[in-house]
Amino acid sequence: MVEAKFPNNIRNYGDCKVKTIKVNHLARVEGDGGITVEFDGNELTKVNIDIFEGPRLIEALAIGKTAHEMNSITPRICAICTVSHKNASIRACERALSIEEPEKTYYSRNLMHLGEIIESHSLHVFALALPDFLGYPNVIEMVDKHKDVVIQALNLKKFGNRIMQIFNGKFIHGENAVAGGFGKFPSNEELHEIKEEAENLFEFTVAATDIVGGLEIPDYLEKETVFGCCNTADNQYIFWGDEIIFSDGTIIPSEEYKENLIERVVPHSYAKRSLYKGKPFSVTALARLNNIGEKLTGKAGEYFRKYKNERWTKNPFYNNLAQSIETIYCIEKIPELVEKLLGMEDIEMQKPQRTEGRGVGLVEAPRGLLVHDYTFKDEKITDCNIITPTAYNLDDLEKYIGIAAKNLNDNGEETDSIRFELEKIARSYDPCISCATHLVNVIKK
Amino acid sequence: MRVVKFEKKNTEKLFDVLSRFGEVWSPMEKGESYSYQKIEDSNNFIFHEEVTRTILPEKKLLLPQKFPTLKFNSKKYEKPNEEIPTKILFGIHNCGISALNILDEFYTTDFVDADYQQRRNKLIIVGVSCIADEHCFCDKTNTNIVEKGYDIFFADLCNYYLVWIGTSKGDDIIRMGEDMGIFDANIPGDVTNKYAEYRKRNRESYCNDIDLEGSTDLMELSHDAEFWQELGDICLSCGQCTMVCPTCTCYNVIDEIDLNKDTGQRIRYWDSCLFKDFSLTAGDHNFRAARSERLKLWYTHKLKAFIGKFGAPSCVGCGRCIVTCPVDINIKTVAEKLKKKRAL
Amino acid sequence: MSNKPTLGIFGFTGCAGCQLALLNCEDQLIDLFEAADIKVFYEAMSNNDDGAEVDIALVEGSINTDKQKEELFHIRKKAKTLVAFGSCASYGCVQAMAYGDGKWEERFRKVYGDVEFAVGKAFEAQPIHKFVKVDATIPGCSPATHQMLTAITKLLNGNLPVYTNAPVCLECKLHENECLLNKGILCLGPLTQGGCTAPCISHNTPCVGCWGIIEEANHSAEIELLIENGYKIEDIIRKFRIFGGSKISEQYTKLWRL
Amino acid sequence: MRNNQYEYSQHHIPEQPHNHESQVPIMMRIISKKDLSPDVRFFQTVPTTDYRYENLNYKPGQFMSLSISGSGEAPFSITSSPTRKGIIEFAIRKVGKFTEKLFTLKDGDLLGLRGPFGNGFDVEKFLGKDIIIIAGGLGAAPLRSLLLYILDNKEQFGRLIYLYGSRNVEEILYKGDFFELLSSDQIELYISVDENNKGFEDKIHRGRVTELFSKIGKINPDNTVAAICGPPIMYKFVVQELLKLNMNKNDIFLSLERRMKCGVGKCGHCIIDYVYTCVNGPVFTYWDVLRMQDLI
Ligand SMILES: Cc1cc2nc3c(=O)[nH]c(=O)nc-3n(C[C@H](O)[C@H](O)[C@H](O)COP(=O)(O)OP(=O)(O)OC[C@H]3O[C@@H](n4cnc5c(N)ncnc54)[C@H](O)[C@@H]3O)c2cc1C
Ligand code: SF4
Ligand code: SF4
Ligand code: SF4
Repeated sequence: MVEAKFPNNIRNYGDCKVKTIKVNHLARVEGDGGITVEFDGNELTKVNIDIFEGPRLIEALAIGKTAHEMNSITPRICAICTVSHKNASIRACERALSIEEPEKTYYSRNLMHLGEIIESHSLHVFALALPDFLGYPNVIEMVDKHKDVVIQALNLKKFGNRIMQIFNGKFIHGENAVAGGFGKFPSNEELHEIKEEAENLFEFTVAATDIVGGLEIPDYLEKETVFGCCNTADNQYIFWGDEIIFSDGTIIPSEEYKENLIERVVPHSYAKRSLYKGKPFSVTALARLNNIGEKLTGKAGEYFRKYKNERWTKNPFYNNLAQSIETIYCIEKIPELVEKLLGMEDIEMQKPQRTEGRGVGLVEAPRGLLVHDYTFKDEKITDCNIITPTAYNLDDLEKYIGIAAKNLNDNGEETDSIRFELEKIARSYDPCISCATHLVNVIKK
Repeated sequence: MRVVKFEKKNTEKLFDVLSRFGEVWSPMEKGESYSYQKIEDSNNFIFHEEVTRTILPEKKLLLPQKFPTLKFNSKKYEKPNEEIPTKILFGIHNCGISALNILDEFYTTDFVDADYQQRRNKLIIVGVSCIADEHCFCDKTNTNIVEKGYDIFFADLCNYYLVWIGTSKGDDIIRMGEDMGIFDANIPGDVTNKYAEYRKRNRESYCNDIDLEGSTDLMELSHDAEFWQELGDICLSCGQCTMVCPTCTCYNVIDEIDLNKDTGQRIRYWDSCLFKDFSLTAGDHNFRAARSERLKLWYTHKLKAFIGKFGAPSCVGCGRCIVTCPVDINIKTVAEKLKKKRAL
Repeated sequence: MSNKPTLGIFGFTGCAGCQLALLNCEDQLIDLFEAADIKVFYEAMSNNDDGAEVDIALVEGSINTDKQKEELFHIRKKAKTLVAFGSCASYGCVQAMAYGDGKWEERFRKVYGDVEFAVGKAFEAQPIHKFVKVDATIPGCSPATHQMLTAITKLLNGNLPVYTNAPVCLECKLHENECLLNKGILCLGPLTQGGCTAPCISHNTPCVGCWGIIEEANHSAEIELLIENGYKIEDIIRKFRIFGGSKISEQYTKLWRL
Repeated sequence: MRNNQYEYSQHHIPEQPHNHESQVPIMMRIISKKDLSPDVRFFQTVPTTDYRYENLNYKPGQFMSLSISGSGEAPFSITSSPTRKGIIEFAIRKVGKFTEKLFTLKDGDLLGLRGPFGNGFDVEKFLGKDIIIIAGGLGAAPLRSLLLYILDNKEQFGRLIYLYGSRNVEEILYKGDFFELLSSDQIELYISVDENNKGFEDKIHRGRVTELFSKIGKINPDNTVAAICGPPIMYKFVVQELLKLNMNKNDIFLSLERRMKCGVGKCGHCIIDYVYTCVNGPVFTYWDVLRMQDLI
């Protein structure tokens, strides 16, 4: 048993029948969290994902801010989802204040978003998850045996960063994209650079997906769950929308997310939780592929059909593969978007058409559905609610951890190896704990 | 002095000739302003008489904003041996050439600044005449007509350009142009009239009524004047005035080491006397802790000190500080303060 | 045992962007792992050695629970040089934008109701220098690649980092941008610690101040100027506060009561 | 009027290896070091390969810029004398980042060095005259160079009076050497400490350095020069004493400190009016100080 560095959840360890598995820090996830699993004899008595990270109360602080201020504050909720928060925030503001989104802006935001998906997915799949499955403590120690994969994966990640830097101004927390448009659009040289690099990386992305597709996926935790993601118009596969679609077929308009996804607070975590129809659900890349994967075309479509199987709806480990396939999609999509942008003239910032209103911005962050819900009065925020994907996922994650812990324990696994497996599950959700602590609901009196 | 004639229709060919001698740098649009940029394409190459000033002055070609001045490892220091390309600075006006004359004097007196000299040796200066806007006042600083400092100078005499050749390097360029038929050694008979008109036009184009008369002594007399404190209170310490001033020369160096290697470089970058640390020494002793002190230093340098050392003020009347300072502290407002003091 | 300097990278409340900024140095990552013996880096490794003594501890994030406070004391004890890594650790960043207004409890209850938390009592986010001695800072939200790597390299070589102590305007002008203040746009450049290379202004968007306040900031002069340009005082001060963290509310309490 | 005003007593720049290369530090090796006080350390260095520096000529009062690879560069007065060639010495106080790093260096380690810079004391002008040296604290570092120079050429100079004020006994630099000199007939040496002089009552006066003036007797103001270096606050009081002795303002030489970086009058940090302290200084006459309002 690993000793807790600092006592949290003080309890009586006198009863030697109690076996506690603690993962004190969830290594290799952004932010600060831990897992506690307790057995009384062979009976599982407790599963907690603790969020040690303190509450930042971003939504309470949002009150009184303008649209542009929100666009710059909310990305600070989570660095790795910075562009998702940016886009969600922009969408919420633009809907609330009725700001137009001309084509050039639309495609630019789209491309910027792909940058983040590439960056985040490649970081998660290759730097965080792959070492798990291949048995390395970190990606750098993989260099000796898998130098090519590591270098190329880093290149892929760098490419995602470069896109964000070009469109948003910085790798992390850029200020170039705001409600109304972009301070500056990329130059043609920059666009060509992006296109070329996407074409260069295509081959590796496909090959890497095969590596991930070839990994053996453990089955000690399988159980059906519900998946939710943005519903996209027509046959597009895209990372935002104005409706949420669930794997049970239900579709709800964005404004009604609150009525359908009940939030609650649990004492062991500053992250609030949400349930769909009283049950935990998942909003990962796997959710997207399960719900709207059929819309994928090209190589990504081909790979989706190649690897999809019935275990995808009950085993969260497939999220890694889903992310790989989405990376192929992004890399394929970029040249297409660049072509579109190359022909377009730069345009002015769009102005708000009104000063008050409510707007819900739904986007798909790399790790799932992200909701920004703003109400404005006199151009200032009066009400703000943000729900992050990790927050949606926490209950489902707790559920799977419970199943796995029980099964592994029943199989007589050692505590250490149980702990490692549980960490792996947590990581497969690609959780961003820091962003999960910000789901806060401010109710205006 | 050798002069030739040039007609505007040959502009594109002129670019061809110039680019055989090196990179051509000329003002290009940047937002609502201009900036010296490398010209890759003759379409972007135009005579910019109406462009009075670029955001950053010519000094950026001689001592870039930030560059490694030394490289080192734990055993040795040396100059980086990078190849410095020949640059042709096209479209520089009289004030800019005067500023470079001042920099030349400054960087080679007492001690030769190698970083400057290296780049200066590789710079070809092609001046173009200009029309003053409301902020220009080079007539007041006697920098509206230059006698030296250019390799070639184009003066717009309306129907054609009169081209003054200042150096043997300039002559090389002109000769190549002559071979291509774009310069004409036969000067039309009306040239003297036309030139006189040009000087008149130039003189009359100034409308900035800034008054620098006696500012050296006034600076001395205003050493303890109250207005410095007032200016210090509103100065933002942003340092923009020193960045845009073509004769500001201060710099700082900082050492950077390479990760996981034994090597590093000493980076030289533009510093500003308006920044708090400018005169800070060890033990937190600051010789100019107050902003007013630092502002006074700046204006001492522009209006007084340089005259003492080199006989001319170091302000060349380009008007950059006038258009740049967000709170309107500039040569003009300071000159006015100096005068008010006298009126008292 | 190698005689490489040991490094620990710790995270508290924040967006985890400073650690990510480090992971974003794709080209130097392998060199970094070679140059230093990295003992703790939760965002990148699973074999972390929590108890290890380290030569350099980079601490990211602000402190806002009891548990974090204890952990920070612990890190201080085990680290020779403790570095505030990024804006949150240095002065609190966005979560400290209302620092010291006395309404934190109210905000907390509004958000969480009356739930008793078992994961450490929370309080208003504070920069780490409120609790422990800080030897150096790496500024930025999130830190700029070059500045950060230069600083870390210096630390690994046994030097404290040195920066150009100038506002954002320096780099803004070095990149030859037109000044936004002159166009009547509220830009926080003159008040903000430089080092970011002024990416925002180079993209025509004003500086929002995410590097924190520079010592020499002349707030009242900028307020006067902006009021002249038609801004309302409360809008100006709100902007100052967003990234001003603890520093602004402490230094300028008088100003904010306006 | 003005031209005259800028006519300037020490405006003479000594011969220096001022070619392009003098911007590039050469390497010196630390051969030994010794703690002079709790925070001041004495460093002896020799050039490694560069022949130019083997017989380096410099003046007392000049300074050099020391570089440590990757840690930066800072100016330090030369504390050795040009009369004792080959070894260049510094006395350095630990105050900040650079000096802290410097204190971690060991014998045999390398240092970058540029210089010598500055005008130094114009010893030509001192020839045949009586000399009063007044040092405060670390000011003893540059003045040791002058002191050794004069001692080594004693026959060319008149009386040598040395007044040294220190905060306390521990902080007296070169204590051993000075105590030896106390009994020498080459020099009239007086030392004072602000704090406790317990145990050294016979050697050290307790009080301000200015109080030592009472011990030096009569001087001939027309044939005396004074050289001062110490903390900024000291200058005013010491100069007053010297003026009381009817000394000429042009015969009082002060070595001033400013922030210096390039050492060659280009980077601007040390500028006062049009004077670059690193080229036209650090030694100024008291008349310079009076006319250039910001000198002290
Ligand atoms: C002509 C001259 C002679 C000197 N002689 C001696 C001497 O003999 N012995 C001695 O101990 N000290 C001497 N000094 C002071 C010495 O230069 C400073 O103590 C030293 O620069 C402190 O550096 P630091 O990095 O340790 O201090 P920090 O306080 O960390 O310095 C911060 C920054 O300020 C710069 N800086 C601080 N003070 C000065 C300064 N005075 N000049 C230039 N840059 C400065 C440093 O280079 C650094 O970039 C002399 C200074 C001058 C100008
Ligand atoms: S004078 Fe003006 S431009 Fe110069 S630092 Fe002050 S505010 Fe900035
Ligand atoms: S735009 Fe902003 S950062 Fe740039 S110079 Fe102006 S005030 Fe400074
Ligand atoms: S907001 Fe200001 S400090 Fe932050 S990156 Fe942009 S320019 Fe730099």
